[in-house]
Amino acid sequence: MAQLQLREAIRAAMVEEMDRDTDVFLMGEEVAEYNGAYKVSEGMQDRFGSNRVIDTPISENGFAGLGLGAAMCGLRPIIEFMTWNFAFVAMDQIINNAAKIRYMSGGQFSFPIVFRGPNGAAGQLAATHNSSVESIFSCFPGLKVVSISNPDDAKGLLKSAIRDNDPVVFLESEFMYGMRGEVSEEADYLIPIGKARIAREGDAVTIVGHNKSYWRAMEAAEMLEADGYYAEVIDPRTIRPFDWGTVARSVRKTNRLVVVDESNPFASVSSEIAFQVQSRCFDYLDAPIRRVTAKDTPAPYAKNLMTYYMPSAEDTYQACRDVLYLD
Amino acid sequence: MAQLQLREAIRAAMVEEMDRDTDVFLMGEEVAEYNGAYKVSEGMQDRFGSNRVIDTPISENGFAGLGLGAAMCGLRPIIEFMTWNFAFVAMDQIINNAAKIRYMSGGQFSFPIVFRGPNGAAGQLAATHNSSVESIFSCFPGLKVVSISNPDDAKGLLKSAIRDNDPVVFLESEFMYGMRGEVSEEADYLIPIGKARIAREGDAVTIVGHNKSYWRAMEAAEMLEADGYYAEVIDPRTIRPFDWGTVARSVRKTNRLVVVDESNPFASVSSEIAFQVQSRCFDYLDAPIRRVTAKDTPAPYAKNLMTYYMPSAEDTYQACRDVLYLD
Amino acid sequence: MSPQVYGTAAAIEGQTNGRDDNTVERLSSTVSFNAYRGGRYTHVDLGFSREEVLEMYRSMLLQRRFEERSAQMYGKQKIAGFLHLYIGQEAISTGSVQALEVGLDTVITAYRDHGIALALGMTANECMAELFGRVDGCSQGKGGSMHFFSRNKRLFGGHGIVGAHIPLATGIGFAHKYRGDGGVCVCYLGDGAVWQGSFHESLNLAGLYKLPVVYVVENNQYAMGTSVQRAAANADLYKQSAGYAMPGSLVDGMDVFSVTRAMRDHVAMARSNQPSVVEIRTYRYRGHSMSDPAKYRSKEELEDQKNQDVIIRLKSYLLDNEMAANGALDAIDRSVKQEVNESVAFAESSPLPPLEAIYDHVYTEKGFPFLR
Amino acid sequence: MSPQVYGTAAAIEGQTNGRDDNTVERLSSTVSFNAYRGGRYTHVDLGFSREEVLEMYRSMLLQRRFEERSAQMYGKQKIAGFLHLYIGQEAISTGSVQALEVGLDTVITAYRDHGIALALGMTANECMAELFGRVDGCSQGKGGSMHFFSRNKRLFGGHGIVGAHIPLATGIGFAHKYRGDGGVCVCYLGDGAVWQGSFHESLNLAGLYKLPVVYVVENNQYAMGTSVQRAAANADLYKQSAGYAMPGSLVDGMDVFSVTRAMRDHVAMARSNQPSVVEIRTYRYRGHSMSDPAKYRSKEELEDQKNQDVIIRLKSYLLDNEMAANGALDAIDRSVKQEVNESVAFAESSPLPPLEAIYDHVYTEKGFPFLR
Ligand SMILES: Cc1ncc(C[n+]2csc(CCOP(=O)(O)OP(=O)(O)O)c2C)c(N)n1
Ligand SMILES: Cc1ncc(C[n+]2csc(CCOP(=O)(O)OP(=O)(O)O)c2C)c(N)n1
Ligand SMILES: [Mg+2]
Ligand SMILES: [Mg+2]
Repeated sequence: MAQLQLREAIRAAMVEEMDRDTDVFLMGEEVAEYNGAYKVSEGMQDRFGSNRVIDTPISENGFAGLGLGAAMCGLRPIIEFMTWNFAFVAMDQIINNAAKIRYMSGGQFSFPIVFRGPNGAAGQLAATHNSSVESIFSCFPGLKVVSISNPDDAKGLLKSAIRDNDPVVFLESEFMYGMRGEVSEEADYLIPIGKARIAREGDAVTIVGHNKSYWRAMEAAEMLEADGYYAEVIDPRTIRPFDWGTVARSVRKTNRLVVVDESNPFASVSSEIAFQVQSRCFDYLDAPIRRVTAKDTPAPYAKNLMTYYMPSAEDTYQACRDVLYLD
Repeated sequence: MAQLQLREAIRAAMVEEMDRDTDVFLMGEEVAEYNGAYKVSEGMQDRFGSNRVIDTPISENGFAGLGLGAAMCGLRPIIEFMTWNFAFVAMDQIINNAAKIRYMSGGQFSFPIVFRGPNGAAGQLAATHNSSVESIFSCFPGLKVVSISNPDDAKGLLKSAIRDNDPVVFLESEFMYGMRGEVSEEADYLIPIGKARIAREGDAVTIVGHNKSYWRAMEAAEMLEADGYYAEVIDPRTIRPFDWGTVARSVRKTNRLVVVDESNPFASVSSEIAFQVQSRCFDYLDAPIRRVTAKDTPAPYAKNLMTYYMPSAEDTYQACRDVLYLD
Repeated sequence: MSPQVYGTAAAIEGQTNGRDDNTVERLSSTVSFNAYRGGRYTHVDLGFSREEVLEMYRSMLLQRRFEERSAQMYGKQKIAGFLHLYIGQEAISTGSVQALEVGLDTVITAYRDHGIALALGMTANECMAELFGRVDGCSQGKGGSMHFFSRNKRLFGGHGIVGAHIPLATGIGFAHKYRGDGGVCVCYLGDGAVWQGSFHESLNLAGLYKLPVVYVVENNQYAMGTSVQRAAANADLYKQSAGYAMPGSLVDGMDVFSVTRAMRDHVAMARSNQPSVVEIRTYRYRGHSMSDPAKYRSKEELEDQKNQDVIIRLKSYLLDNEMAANGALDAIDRSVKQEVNESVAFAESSPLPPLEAIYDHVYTEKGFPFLR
Repeated sequence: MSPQVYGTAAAIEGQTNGRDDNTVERLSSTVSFNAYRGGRYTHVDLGFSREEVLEMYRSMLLQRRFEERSAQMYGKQKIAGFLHLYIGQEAISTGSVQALEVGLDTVITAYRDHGIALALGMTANECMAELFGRVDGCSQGKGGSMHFFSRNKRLFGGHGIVGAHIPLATGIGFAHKYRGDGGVCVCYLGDGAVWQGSFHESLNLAGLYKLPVVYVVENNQYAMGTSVQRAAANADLYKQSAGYAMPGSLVDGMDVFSVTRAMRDHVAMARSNQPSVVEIRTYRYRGHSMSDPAKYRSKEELEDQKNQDVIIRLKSYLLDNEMAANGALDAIDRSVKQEVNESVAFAESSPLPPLEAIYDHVYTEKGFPFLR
């Protein structure tokens, strides 16, 4: 095992896959000469040259589509969005082209492409720079959506995503790029897309959280443990397809569910989890499913408001106590 | 009461508001000289002149943003998307500008604008031309989302939307434009945004459906009546804000809920309804909430597949029987 | 400003010709474009044999008759959704295919795609079956009229969102260059698509990366009911090339030979990684789609244009130059009609997709756990 | 092709100057642009009094000192998020404000917005308080550095998504014209924003509808770490105007008088509903944002540019022309520094927004039923 930062784990996945397959290339704003806005691709242009690590103008719609056209020809582009906030100008390419052309062509053209970049809040950047896009993309059949919470998953899942023959939306986190963790050094370390990870076993309540929210879930679980309750924490890792089986099995055991999700609440991943779990575990639920999300507002700039905006470990802990009827 | 087609009711709302307030104008592709791709704006250029009924090039991102800039100055644009499928190229303007600038400006600039056009499936048009966008836009605080099912609502709600000082996403239906119905001729006929309509009272099961799905709900209710069960049918009319009170009251009475929603299922409006209802009516639910949606695939072209793709009255009826444990 | 900054500007401009009021200077330069007029090129100039010209004639007729028949079938509700006919524009598809290496070069277009599909050699059968939504259709009944695809002929679609396929073309060109396979991508778009941002982002990317793409604007004068003049701040669409420092040409799309010549020149540029823009002026005889009565234009305008008809024009050329007799040309028409009739029979007899096929082709992955 | 189609093209081109190989014709035309070099305009030419020039000097210094202080405060973590400094570009804000009727005309820009805000007369207090995220900030602490707004001064933001504000500008211009209020909208954008489709869609719409908008490209040579040459197929950004048949100019952004002159000309065009593009070449001394070490450029390049500094240049002008003595200029600097210091004290003492304010300003409607 190596100790890597999240950004290094992502880079390791890209480097290994580019070493392995010359069809893989990386394209995006500042990925090459600047070594990445968040230094994720540091050194990659030196290693692979500017034909395979390619800087773009600020034309997300154009280069997202360029990647898709290249993928239709069998190349395996990794398209970096500097952040996912900037993917809204490229939405049509992802939703109408990436997700649907394979279908409309009767399966003749596929899209072995990864769109990746940091998602969700990254501090006091105000409303347009703090969007969580997982529910938006997960709506659309044809896409796969992966969201990672730690370096090991980042490496194993990104390698799988690059080898996947379908378009993958890969969600990272600016806040977590510097986070260190153990990362497998197995030669071909692939974590399957679509399998959740039970991060902590417990019987009192199930907490589901992905990306940064996973850490809020873990913190809440520790707080609960101090109260004598053991929470089961599940990191879904993949949002589409979602591993309903793992969550449902857990809820059948704990009879309670709290979802932490930093998206705005309406029609978010947490909503879908609620639908699925009430449908699959109706007779097992001892309390209504609770969720802890970002506030139902745009993200503010002021420090205190931004802290208040985000789902916290404390709120998660309190939601767990609520579904345990402790107060 | 007048008998009007849905398109005529929409037109009547626009004409009345444009008569009333010269700040209101209509802009979009083919709205003026061509009289509207679906003849919604027929005659409006003749009546108001080409300064107020304005054709655009095929630049949705550009003219959506143009409308928003005009709205910041206090004009009240009605921006027509020929269909909402073409709004994905304008997504950034709606999500990052319409929904967030008021917030980021500390309330200094508002967006009294309506984006309107037909939403959802419209037959054998294949995958890119059959998107349902309600959940995508309802995610975003700052927007309001209205979806109409009949001419009277169309008129009353569109007039309210035009007078609203916040940005409204107004969802119509290509399939329903020709549908006739009674429309109030009251001088100032305004239906408040955010209030659901109980279309049919009943005690056996609650069915929620908006836009075309409302009609599937009504058909299913009739089929159920033949079995001796009375369904309560609720047309939410507004998706954001959603009238949770009306739905929750109904479910507390019927103890059962079926949602019909022609969106793809994942993280859709039906998911959010499930979350809210299990949260608000946990102790009242006698069966898991069921939903009837479009298939979890892109929309196909072939006739039989497209029929199969869409949520049907039969499936809705069957879902009701299921939650009533009849089979 | 640092002197070197102005240095750059001056160097690019070439000249600074005086001031207009003692203080403001004028920077002037000459921009030029190629023009390929109609009636300038003979088949001999282009190196076509008599047989090749007859083959082009047959191809144009096939496109025409196929669509006339499709329109009938639409009337009989055998075909649904949108049906956009290419009738009047056949010289573009037919002429440009003469410039391509079919099987190597790639083609992508918008929803008005039947003409180019047939010109590339896709069969009337697979095309008609697609319109009928049957399993033997070129997209297995999943795409319909707007979404013809052929991996074989390297037709990358048939696309319904105006402008959305232009970045794809840019990426297909990127792949040709990345792989060094020597191919080029030809991207057709309508005059209406020029005003989508995607076109401009693509031109810049292609110009910057020197991609082998020819962007062909099929200017049929209208985007639905909106004439070019009512949509464009600058109605000379080929001039967009200048903003991206790439070659641009204006071509008479009513003469298949002019189209051939222009496309050969531009495909050659693309083969040496010089992207370019070609505006081909043409005309569609039918409405935008089946539901459009086309009231936005006068009868006279339409009749004028029909007098220029690309097929009649080639027919006259063949007759005038004694390359074929009337009888032989009629025989071609009969054979084409038969081919089209057979395609209708083929489509009728091809099965509808089974219902479970709704889940096919969403993902390459087998057994994807769809929500059901 | 029908003769009238070519007729149009020829008429627009003006001339057809021969063929290049007997068959292909060349369509040529001359395009020209205005150039506003530095060092060409005196304050007398522009009709400025000594006091007015001193006021411009003061404004530029205020912008400079405000941002130097902001950078310090960022280091002390009093300010968070992104902080993009305008240092080096102050001649653009200051010169263009001379061309505007503040209060009538409207201004919109990207996230590098402190300079224009102060130049428009927004107070250092409200600006610093916004950076601190306090209720007395110009956006009540909701927007931060990238999102300065002032209804009063008609600053329509401060926008963080590259290119996204350009369509808004187009609509603000539309509103000026619709209302006939005689105002014009000035839209600033970076060289990097030129390659967003939104810019091109906007230029076409503005050209088509003849809107009173001036699109000002602040070309500071880099978009983050990407130089214009590495982003542009055609690095002469002002030439984009030609594609939309509108006037375009190139301006020396290191001379506040050149900027003034150019902007007066272009604002005048806009007042008669002629939109246009102005490229102003400038330079930012600092990194893109606080976290950028700016390794993509050489020390020499930066030093070269600093030698052109807009403030030093105006200072020399004032001294050389004996319009002010050193002492008087120093006094201005002291007064500006004091103003900035006071703004920091003001910001420190302004309260944080109360938590419930998170729900304010989402909707105009009171009592919107948020999900909680
Ligand atoms: C983004 C988008 N906006 C609007 C439409 C609706 N639409 C379909 S075709 C068309 C006109 C396109 O005209 P043009 O590009 O000239 O092509 P032509 O139909 O003349 O071949 C429009 C507006 C669409 N399909 N996509
Ligand atoms: C759509 C979008 N893509 C990417 C970014 C990230 N980003 C912020 S500023 C910037 C560079 C912009 O450069 P330029 O337009 O030249 O303005 P300057 O910073 O030089 O003032 C980039 C890429 C963004 N904010 N929005
Ligand atoms: Mg056209
Ligand atoms: Mg720049």
